[in-house]
Amino acid sequence: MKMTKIVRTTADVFYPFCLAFGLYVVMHGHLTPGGGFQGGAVMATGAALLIVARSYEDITGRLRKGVLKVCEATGLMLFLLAGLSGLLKGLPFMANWLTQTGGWVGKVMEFGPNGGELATGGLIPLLNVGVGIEVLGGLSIILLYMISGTKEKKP
Amino acid sequence: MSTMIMRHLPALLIATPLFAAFLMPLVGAAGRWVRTAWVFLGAALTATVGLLLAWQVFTTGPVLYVFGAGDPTQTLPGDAAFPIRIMFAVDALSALMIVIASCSSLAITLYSLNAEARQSGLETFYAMLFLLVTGVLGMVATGDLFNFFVFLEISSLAGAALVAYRIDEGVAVEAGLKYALLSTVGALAVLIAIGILFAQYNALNIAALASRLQFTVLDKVALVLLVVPLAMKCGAVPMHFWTPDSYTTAPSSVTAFLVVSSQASLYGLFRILYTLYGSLLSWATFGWFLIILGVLSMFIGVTMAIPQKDVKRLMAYHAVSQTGYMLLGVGVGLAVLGNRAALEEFGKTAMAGGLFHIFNHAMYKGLLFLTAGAVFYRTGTRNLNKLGGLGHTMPWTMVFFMIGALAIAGVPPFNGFASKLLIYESVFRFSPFLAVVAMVVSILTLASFVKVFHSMFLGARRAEYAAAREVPAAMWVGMALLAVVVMAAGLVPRPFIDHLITPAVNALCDRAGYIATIFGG
Amino acid sequence: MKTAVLYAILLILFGGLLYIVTDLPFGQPCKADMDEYFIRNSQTQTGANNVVTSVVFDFRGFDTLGEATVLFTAVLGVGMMFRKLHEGEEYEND
Amino acid sequence: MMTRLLLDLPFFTVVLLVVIGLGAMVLKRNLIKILMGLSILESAVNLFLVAIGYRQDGVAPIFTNVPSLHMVLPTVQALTLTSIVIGVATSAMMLSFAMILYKKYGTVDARDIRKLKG
Repeated sequence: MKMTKIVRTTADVFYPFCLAFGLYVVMHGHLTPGGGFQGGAVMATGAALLIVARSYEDITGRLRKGVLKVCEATGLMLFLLAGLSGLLKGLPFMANWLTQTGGWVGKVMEFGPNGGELATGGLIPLLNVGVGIEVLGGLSIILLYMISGTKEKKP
Repeated sequence: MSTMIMRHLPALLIATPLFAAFLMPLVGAAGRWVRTAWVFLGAALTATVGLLLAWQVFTTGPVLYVFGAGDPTQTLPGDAAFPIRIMFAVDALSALMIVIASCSSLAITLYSLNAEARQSGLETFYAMLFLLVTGVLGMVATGDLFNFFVFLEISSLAGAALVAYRIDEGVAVEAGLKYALLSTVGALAVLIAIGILFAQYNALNIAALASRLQFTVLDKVALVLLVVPLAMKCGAVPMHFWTPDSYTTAPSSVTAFLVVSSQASLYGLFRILYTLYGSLLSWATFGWFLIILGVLSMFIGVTMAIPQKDVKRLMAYHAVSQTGYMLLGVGVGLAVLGNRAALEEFGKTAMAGGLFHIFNHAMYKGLLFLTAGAVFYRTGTRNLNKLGGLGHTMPWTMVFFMIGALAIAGVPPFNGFASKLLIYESVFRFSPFLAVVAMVVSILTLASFVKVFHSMFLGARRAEYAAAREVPAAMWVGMALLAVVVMAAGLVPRPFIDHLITPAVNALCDRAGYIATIFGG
Repeated sequence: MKTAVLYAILLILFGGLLYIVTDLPFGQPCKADMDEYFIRNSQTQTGANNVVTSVVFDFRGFDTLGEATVLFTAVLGVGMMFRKLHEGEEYEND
Repeated sequence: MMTRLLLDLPFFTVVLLVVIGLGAMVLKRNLIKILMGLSILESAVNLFLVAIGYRQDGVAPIFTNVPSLHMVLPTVQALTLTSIVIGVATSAMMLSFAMILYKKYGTVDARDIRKLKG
C-alpha cells in the first residue's frame, strides 16, 4: 500500500535525520545515555519510516537485503575481530587494550564528574559502531522480510 | 603461536564457530563447493579446539579464562576480593560435556553435508547449526550465571529455528513455535531467578554466588525458578510434551544435536544443584526429586514410545526415557552426598553411571536419529507401517541402526550396557525396587527396537523402495564416526570411565574445590 | 470450569508472589560491592563516562557478543521462514 | 502491609505484570495474543531487573556533568539492556513463525493449529 505524496516526501526528508541522530547516539555511547543497540534501533527507525510510507516493491530499490546483510555481517565481524585483537597483545579475548594509552581514542581519564571527552573509551566506541551497524542491518532485514510476508497477491 | 593458542583455547572455543556462522551468509553466496569447504573447515576446527581444551583440562586441571582481564587466569581484580568479569570455568564435568558436543557436532555436520543438500536456504541452515553448537559449548563452559542465560537463549533460538526449518507443511513451524515459546518462558524464569540472587548477593559468578549464598526464602524461590525450566529443557517427564514434536519435525541431523542441547540443560541442572546450592540443600529431598523425575521419565517415556508409528517420534520418546536413567544415577548420588560412607560405597558409582550415560546417550541416540534420517533420505517416509525390506538395499544403514538399537537397549558389548550396568549395581544397593524398574524399562526398550528393526529392515524387498540404495559417502562417514565411538566405549569402557567420567564425578561432588579454584584458594 | 481453575491458579500465584516480593526492600540494595567497584573504576579502567556502557562493553563485554549473536540468530530465523523453497521441495509429514 | 506495598510499588507492578502476562498466555487462544502475553512477561522481568538496582535518590550512573556521586547500580541496567535485545529477537522470530502459520493454515487460533498430536 502506498501512502500520499505528503507522507512520502516527509519520510524522505526525515530519513537522513533519523540516520544522523542514530549515528550521534552510537558515537556518544560512552558519554551519554545510549550506545550501539539504541543508536542502531534509531537508525532502523528511519528504514521503518521509508517502509511504512511506500509499498514493498518501491522500497526494495533503496533498501537492498544484500547490502543490509553485508552491513550486519560487517558489524558482527568488527565486534568479533576487535575482541580477538587483544590476543595479539597477549591479553585475553575482549580486553580493552586501547584505553588510557593516550592515543586518539585513549585520552587518560580521572575519576569524577566531567564535561565528557569524545576521544576516550579505547575499544568501546569501536564496539559501539560495530553493534550499531549490526542492529541497523538486522532490524531493517527483519522489517523487510515481514513486509514481504504480508504482501498480498492481487486477485 | 601454539602456546598462544593453548592459552586462549576457551575463547577460541566460542570464537571459531561464531566466526564460521557470521560469515556463512556471505560465503554461502560464493557457490556450493566454497560453502561445503567452509562448513567442513568450521566444524573440524571447532571440534579440534574443543577436544584440545578437554585434553588440557584432563591433564592439567580446571582451566579458567577471564574475558577482558589483564591476564586470562587472573580471576580476581587486584583491588577487590570478588570476581567482576565474566569467566569460563572449565572443570572436568564441563570438559566431559565439551567432548560430547565436539564429537557429536563433527559427525552431524559431516552427515548433513549430504543429507540436507537438496534443500533451500542452506547457508542459513549451516549458520544456525554453528550457532546451536556455540550455544551448547558456551552453556557448558561458562562460570557466570547471566552468561549461562545468554547462551541458553542462543541455543533455544537457534534450535527453534532449526526445528521449523521444513516450512512447507506448517507442522514444523508449529513445533518450532511451541519450542520457542516454552524455552522463552523458561529462560525468563531463569532470568527472574538471576535477578533475585543478584538483588541479595550482588554477584553473578557461580562461585561467588555459591560462597555468599545463605538460603533465605528468596533463595528457595530462585532455586525453583532455576530447576523447573532446566528440567523442562532436558525433557524430564511432567514437562516432556515438547520433545516428541520438536524431535520429529526437525531435520535428522538437527535432532541428533538437539539431544546434546537438552543434555546441556541437564548439565545446568546438575551445576545448579551440586555447585551453586550444594551443601545448603537437604540432600535427601532433592536427591529423591531427581530420582522420581528420573523414574517417571524412564517409565512413561518407554510406554509412550511403544505404540508410535512414526520412527522419529518413537525415538524421541525413547530419548525422554533414557534421560530418566541419567537423572536416576545422578539423583542417587545427590541423595547420599551427605553420607560419606554411602557416597564412596555406591553414590559415586551411580553418578559415574549417570554421567557416562549422558556420553553414551548422545552417541547412540545421535546415531539412531541419523539412521532414521538416512532411511527418510532414500524413501521419503518415516511411517513404520509403510517401510520394510530395506535391509536388502541399505545394508550399512541397517548395521548402524543395529549398533545403535543394541546400545540403547543395554545389550552387552555396546556402550549402553557399560553405563546401565554401573547404574543397576549402584542403584540396587540404594533401593532394589528402583534397579528393577530400570531393568524392566531396558527390556521394554529392547522390545520396542526389535519391532522397529523388524518393520524397517526385514521382510521382502518392496517395489516402491526399489530405487533406494546405500547413503552417500559423507552421511556414511558421519554415522560411522558415531558407531565407532559407540563400539569403543562398549568394548573397552575402562579407559573412558577412568579418564573421562571419574574426574567429572569428583568435580561435581567437590563444591568447595570449585569455589577455591576461582578464589585462588 | 477449566477457565475458573486457571483464574484461581493465577490469583493464588498473585498472592504468593506478592508475599515473596515484600522480602525485597525497594530503594536499598542489600549489597552493592560489585557495583561500587564498577562506579569507582569505570573511568580509570575503561575511560568511559557512562558506567552502564563500560559494564556492557568492557566488564561484561562477552555477554554483549552473545546478545549480538542472539539478534543475528533471530534475523537468520526470520529469513529462513520467508525463504523461497526450491521447486518440488517438500517432505512427508504424516 | 499497605504502606509496605506502596513503598514497594515497582515490585507490586512487576507481580501484576507477571500475572497479566501469564494469564494472557494461558487464557487466550489467539497466537498473537499469546505472544503479546509473552511480551508483557518480558517487560515485567525487565522492570524487575531495573527495580532491584534502584537506590533512594540515586542518579543515573553517567559521569558526564553528573550532579552527585550517589548512583544507582549499573550492572542490572546492563543486564536489562541485554535482556531487552534478546526479547526483541525472540519476539521477531516468533511473530514470523505466527505469520507462516497463518499463511499455511489460514488462522491464528491455537485450537485449530493442533496438527501435532501429544
